[in-house]
Amino acid sequence: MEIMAKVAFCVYTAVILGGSILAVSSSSLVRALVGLIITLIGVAGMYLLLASPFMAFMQLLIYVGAVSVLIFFAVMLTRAESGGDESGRVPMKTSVLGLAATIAPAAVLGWLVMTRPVESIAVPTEVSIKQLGEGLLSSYFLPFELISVILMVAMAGAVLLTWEKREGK
Amino acid sequence: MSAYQNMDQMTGDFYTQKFEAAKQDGTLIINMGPQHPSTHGVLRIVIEVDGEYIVRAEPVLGYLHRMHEKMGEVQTWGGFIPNMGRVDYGHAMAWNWAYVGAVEKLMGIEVPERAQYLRVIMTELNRLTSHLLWWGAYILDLGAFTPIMYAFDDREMLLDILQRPSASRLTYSNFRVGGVQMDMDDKCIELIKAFIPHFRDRLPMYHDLVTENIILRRRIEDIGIIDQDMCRRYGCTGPVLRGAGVAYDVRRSEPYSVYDRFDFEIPTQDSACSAGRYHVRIAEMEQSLRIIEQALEQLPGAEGSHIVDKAPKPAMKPPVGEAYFAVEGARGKIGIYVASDGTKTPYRVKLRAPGFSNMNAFAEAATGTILADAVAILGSLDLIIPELDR
Amino acid sequence: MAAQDSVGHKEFLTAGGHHMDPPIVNVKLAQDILDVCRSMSLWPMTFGLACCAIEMMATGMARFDMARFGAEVFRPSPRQADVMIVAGTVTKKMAPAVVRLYEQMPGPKWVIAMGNCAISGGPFKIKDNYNVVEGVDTLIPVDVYVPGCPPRPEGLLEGFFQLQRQITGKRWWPVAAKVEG
Amino acid sequence: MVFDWLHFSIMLFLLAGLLFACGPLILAGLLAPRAKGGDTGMPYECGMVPYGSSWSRWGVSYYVYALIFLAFDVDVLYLFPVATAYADAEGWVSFVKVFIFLFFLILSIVYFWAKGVFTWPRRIR
Amino acid sequence: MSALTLYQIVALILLCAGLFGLTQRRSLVGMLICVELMLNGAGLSIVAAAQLTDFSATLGQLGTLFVMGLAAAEATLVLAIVVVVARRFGSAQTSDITTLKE
Amino acid sequence: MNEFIQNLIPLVVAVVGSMAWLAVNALVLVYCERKFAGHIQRRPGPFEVGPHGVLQTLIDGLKLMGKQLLTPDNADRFLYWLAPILSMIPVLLLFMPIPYGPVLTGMEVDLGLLLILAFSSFNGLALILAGWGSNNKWGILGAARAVAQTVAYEIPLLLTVLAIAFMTGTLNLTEITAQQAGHIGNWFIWKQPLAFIIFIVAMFGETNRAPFDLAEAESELTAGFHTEYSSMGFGLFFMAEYGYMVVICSICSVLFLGGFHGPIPGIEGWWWMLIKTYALLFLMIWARWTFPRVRFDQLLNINWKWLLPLATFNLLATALIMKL
Amino acid sequence: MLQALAGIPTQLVARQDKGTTGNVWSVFLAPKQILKTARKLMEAEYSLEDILALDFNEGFLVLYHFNRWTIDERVTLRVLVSRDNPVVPSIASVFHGAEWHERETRDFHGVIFEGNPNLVPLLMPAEDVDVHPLVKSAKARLSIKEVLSLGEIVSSTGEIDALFAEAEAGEASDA
Amino acid sequence: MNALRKHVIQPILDCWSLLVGLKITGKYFCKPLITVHYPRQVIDSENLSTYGGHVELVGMPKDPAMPKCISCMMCVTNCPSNCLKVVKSKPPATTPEQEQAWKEAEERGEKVVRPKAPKQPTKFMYDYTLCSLCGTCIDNCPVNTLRFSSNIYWVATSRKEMHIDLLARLREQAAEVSASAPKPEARPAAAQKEA
Ligand code: SF4
Ligand code: SF4
Ligand code: SF4
Repeated sequence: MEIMAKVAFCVYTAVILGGSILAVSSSSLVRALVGLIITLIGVAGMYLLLASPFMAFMQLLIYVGAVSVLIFFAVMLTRAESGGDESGRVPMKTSVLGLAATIAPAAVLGWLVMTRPVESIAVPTEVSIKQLGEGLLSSYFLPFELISVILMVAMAGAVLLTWEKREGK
Repeated sequence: MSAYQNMDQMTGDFYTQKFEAAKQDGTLIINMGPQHPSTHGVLRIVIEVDGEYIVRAEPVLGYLHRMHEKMGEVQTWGGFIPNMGRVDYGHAMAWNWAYVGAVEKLMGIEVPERAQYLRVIMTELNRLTSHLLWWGAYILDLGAFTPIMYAFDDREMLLDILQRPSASRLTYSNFRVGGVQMDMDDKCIELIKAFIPHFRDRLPMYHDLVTENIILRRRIEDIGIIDQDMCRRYGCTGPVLRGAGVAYDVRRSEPYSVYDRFDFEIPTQDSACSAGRYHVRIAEMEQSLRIIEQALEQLPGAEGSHIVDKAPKPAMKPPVGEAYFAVEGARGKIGIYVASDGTKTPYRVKLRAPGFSNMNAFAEAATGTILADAVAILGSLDLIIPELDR
Repeated sequence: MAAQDSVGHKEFLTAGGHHMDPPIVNVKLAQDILDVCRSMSLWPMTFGLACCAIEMMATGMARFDMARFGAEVFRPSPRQADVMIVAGTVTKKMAPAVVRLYEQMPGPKWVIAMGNCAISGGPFKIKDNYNVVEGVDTLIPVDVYVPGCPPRPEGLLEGFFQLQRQITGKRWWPVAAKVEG
Repeated sequence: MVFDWLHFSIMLFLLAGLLFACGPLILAGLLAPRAKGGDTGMPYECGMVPYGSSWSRWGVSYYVYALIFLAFDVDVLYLFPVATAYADAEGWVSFVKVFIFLFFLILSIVYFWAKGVFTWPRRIR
Repeated sequence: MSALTLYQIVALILLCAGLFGLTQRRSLVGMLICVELMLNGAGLSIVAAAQLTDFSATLGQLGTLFVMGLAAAEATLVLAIVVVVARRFGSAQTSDITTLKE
Repeated sequence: MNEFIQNLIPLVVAVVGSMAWLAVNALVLVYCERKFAGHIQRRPGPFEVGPHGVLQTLIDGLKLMGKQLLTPDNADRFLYWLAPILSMIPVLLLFMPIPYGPVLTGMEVDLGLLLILAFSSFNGLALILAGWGSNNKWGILGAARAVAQTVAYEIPLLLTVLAIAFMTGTLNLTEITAQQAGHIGNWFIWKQPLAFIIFIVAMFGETNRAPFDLAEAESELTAGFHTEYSSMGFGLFFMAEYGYMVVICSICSVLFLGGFHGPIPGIEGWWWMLIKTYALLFLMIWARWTFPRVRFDQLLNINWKWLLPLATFNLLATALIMKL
Repeated sequence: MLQALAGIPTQLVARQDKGTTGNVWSVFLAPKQILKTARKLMEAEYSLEDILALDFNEGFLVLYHFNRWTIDERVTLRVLVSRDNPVVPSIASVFHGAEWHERETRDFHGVIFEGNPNLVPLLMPAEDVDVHPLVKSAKARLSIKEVLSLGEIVSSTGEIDALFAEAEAGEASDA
Repeated sequence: MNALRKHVIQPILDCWSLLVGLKITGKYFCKPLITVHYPRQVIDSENLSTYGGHVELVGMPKDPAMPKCISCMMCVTNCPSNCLKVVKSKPPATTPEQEQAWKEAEERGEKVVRPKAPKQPTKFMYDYTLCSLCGTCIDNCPVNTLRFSSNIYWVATSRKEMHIDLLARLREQAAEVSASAPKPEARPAAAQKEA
């Protein structure tokens, strides 16, 4: 039984790895987006492994159902002639610099993670959706309202930015 | 592998290139047609869309150009009649009539009374089939699948009737210079008499099912304004013009044959939109029924001849001269100009197709509208492509 | 008798060399079964050219109802169609599009030439013909010809039966009674 | 890393779905004759040669107003946990909380309505 | 190595991938994709930490939920910005925008 | 391990059952639709292939399998083929939490509703990938429409589902059904009539069915997002569409019509479920063959000016009434 | 009708027998005048029925049929252009519908309409810019007087009459 | 208030029309079908007989295998599509002696009756693929020996099949009629081809 979970973990890791590589390296933005989606699905699987199916479903609903669709439209809007590509290769210097900029924090964080293991439990805590709801209605109600405000503001801001009155008749 | 591996090599054809030259940023150029469900044949419209909005539209004609005018100069005078059944397969009889009318004018032939009435009856019945075909196809364009079936039910009955005096179901070419090819038998007249009440019963159903339908109304009202000014500039006639509020009907304003003996109305609508044209056609069906009823009443008995004595042979030689004859087709004013040099073949035949002028107004009416509206406008013009392309 | 040999040896298609490869798994039994299925579910392309197209529509309507034989699914896109009914006059301007649409159909595919125009140019085959293609079989391979101007809807149905017969080698339906008169 | 039946069955169903989707595709690939060459692979555009790729920038902004509402969509999702707890929550406080949340939603609808985002002109230009 | 560490490593991978991508991508949308990757890493890390320690799991999940909400809000805004940029400049390559500003 | 096997067996049965259910549904539903359409139009519909044409859809399916899978030259091959698979994969899973009968439940999931909503969101993505991947102008227009439409109609759908969730306090479909046990008066359609109507309309919008079938509007976009798909590629979209239809109608009957609880006792529960689901499906079919298609801006306006305010109002009212 | 045309130098105005020709007025014009005439007719609420060309030995005779919605009074404008340089000003700027008719006439006869916004093949394939199927062969071509007759001349400058002169003399009466 | 009625109440009332539409289609759902199941049934023959199939010859009342045609060529010259081809019979071959005899007789001023060619054509070919079924030939035949046939369910697999010899067809028809007077089943379109 455990072994199955382990296998699943490995599979998800592979999925995440593959997805993120696709997302980062693909020259076509749509493929990069697909890479992102694959990664998202992998992360959703991880959530399932962590015994929080609610998070997994939310991940799918919000990211796959909403965010990626938005990004897709953004891709459609920005494409230059080259069919959604980021034309041309990135100069070597940028790559090297980027790599350096990535490795530095990665090394620090990795070192922290490896050397300072936190006290952890083997079996993930299960939280029912009801508990979450109670949390939202009681102690965490402020963020709950806040997210509503934030999303409203985001929407309003987006509309404000994009709104052009089409000259109608 | 194909030669079109690379999209950049795809440069469309002459017309799209012409379009592309003036393309705005952020638009797509699409060929709607020649094979497209809502162009009813092989009309092609090059459109430039900005999302759902049509920025520009240009119809490209000629995919069904069947050289009718050339054939007019090659065929004999009588041999050109079959072509008339094919110019506009929707309302073939009116074209037949326009042509034989022009030749009769040229030759000064007086058509027997009975033949006149037979022509009226058949032409009006044919107008019904044409309107029914349009109605079904239009609703189909707007996305409802069933009404066309009902329309064809009735249309089949009409075809059964029309098949009797013409032996054909669609491409009638049974008018002859001086009359009609075959007389109508009593059975046929009985069938017509039975059909009229039947169809009167069906019309309310059409009305409830489609005309009243809120979705349809919202789809066609205030869409595709073609007003009087546009009609004049483009030369639109028929239901398009009447939908713009002008009671112009060749049957009234230039009465030919026996049309001045009938009491019928010319339905008009002031809205000038697709819905206006729609309602005009629906009302016209009722008027056609009225004309048929009256014509049946007044129809001279069988002793009257259906064709003049000594009807001219197909290889007739009309006197030198020119003639223009206009009739009211289902789509508008059909005008035929013939010029004779006194030989067996016409010197020039020119077909004035109503759809040609009506379609001309499409680009202006559709520019700036939504793609779905363009379909609604296109359908409301009632196009028959061979008539456009001739 | 399957479709794959209906194309391939004619050179009038576009210069790109249109041809049909046989299936990877070309087992006779499987293909025979599929052929029966194909013949019973011939989806035509919505492709009306001229007058004959109206009779094609009439064939789909309640009186004749071609849906009875599984042919009701008129597909607007050639990608999903099995049979192209060339119903009407093919003009020189239209010819490239006809060929292209034919080529865009995935295999197996068939063509029915409906009406005299599609068969030979029909009434438009005149001396000084400058725009009408004299027979669509000069452009694409035609399997069944349905003569008439226009043919009756029953004629088109017969065309379908004939096509089914060509695909499966058998006529599936009884023969209609003769018309007196 | 623990075994979970829900997780397991989801995976099982998805795998079955994959089978269900790929099986016919593979069969079709094997069993069908393949037309090749000519314009077979050309994008279909009503029988004409298209001009250029469809992967060009075009007026998606028309659809964007529909998409902005994804934020709305996401917003509503937060109500799901609340919904399960709502029935058991005592007193009016919970209603007020939900009301405030929904109030912002309504506010945005009203704002967009007033701004005319929901109204499309019949024609442009 | 405890399970938590493994999850953290995965999260770290995501973070790094996002970070690296961010430096490489030159279009707004590409950058957005990378940011989403990083946010995902963060979310995973938080949930894993909350689930596998004695820390309040509810808080962890809710926190991630908010991160997701923020991601959606951010994506909405980015879409809007992209629309504006595309309308203004005809493309959304960052380089183009910088050049056009001058 | 033994326990594992014991648990596994019903699961496998459920998987196989769902597969069969999906396949049978697709066949039967398409057949019914064609017959129904035929009879509305006073013609028999499929008739000759098999007695009364019962084999017609099967034969059509087989034929699609014998048809060439064609990839356009300029398509993005990967995305092009990913799309139909992506749209098909989750369909089976969606059947899992739906209780078709007291025992006929794939698996009882506490978050059943959320699971269905989560995995059905793949469909929108699949459509857009299909449109994009095939590099066809009609396709991409259709895809943009499809996504804008599904996104828009998802909101009222969520809001009505939420109203039910507020009432029942659970997202478990089995439990929701259980709360409607007893007599017909317990069905939520009586408590949430507005939600029911909104759900029905949103259902049409979500599944891209006429009169809201704008994504594949034949007369406008030829075949919309699946213009370039031949053979099984098209078949998968088709099947997925019917799968989603069945799912959403099942959910509707669970949420509003008492699920497998029937008004008359003595009949097996799953019969009721079947009858209700198919009644809703027939409603969809009936509407499709009767109404013209709405226009795109009308479609969104119906959503935003009617459904959305009404659904929000409904939710608020529900919350309020519960506290009264 | 004659008031509508007041102030336009016509070459010949004739009244025709409606019973046999369906026409009421026949007006010959120089190509230069056509645009101005079209404007006048537009003001007088005429609408364009169609445009066609006839191929004669003397050149192409371009015919414009106009009619009114209220009164049935068909007017035919006739413009004779030479075969070598068949150029006529376009009236598409006045009657927008003329654009297609003119393009069609260009397709069939090769008459060039100067000022037409879009003078590309309409009915013929785009490649066939130089194919004009309705141009008659030299053998079949006749001269204008062998086909047309003038009708009852109202006013004339003489140049058109000259073309018909022989015919008039030959067949003492026409129509 | 007015705005409320226009924008809120009226649309809701208008939705009634949707139910009306459903009612109508529902009503038709229950009505009997009108389809003619074609290969099993045909539309009543009275109806079909008024439809014109391709052109065919009519036999003489006495000799149904012989057309009344007098090879006058009216149909050929008047056919707009040139689909008919009629070959006149040649006069019977004459021996030189006969010629001689006639010549002499003529010289003598006698009235000579040379054997005329039979009026019937030797060949009557018809290309159905060109015909527009206009009926001009039928109108113009002085002896009414042409008519539209009732062979209307016809398909072919090659163009040549539609190039028919009307004389042969007439003979066949005559033979058929005489052989089995009332034969209920038509020779099917397909079977005919097979033969
Ligand atoms: S065969 Fe006859 S009916 Fe058919 S398209 Fe040609 S002319 Fe029209
Ligand atoms: S029907 Fe017309 S086309 Fe046919 S053979 Fe007779 S005259 Fe010729
Ligand atoms: S017109 Fe009649 S008689 Fe003359 S050749 Fe033709 S068929 Fe024979």
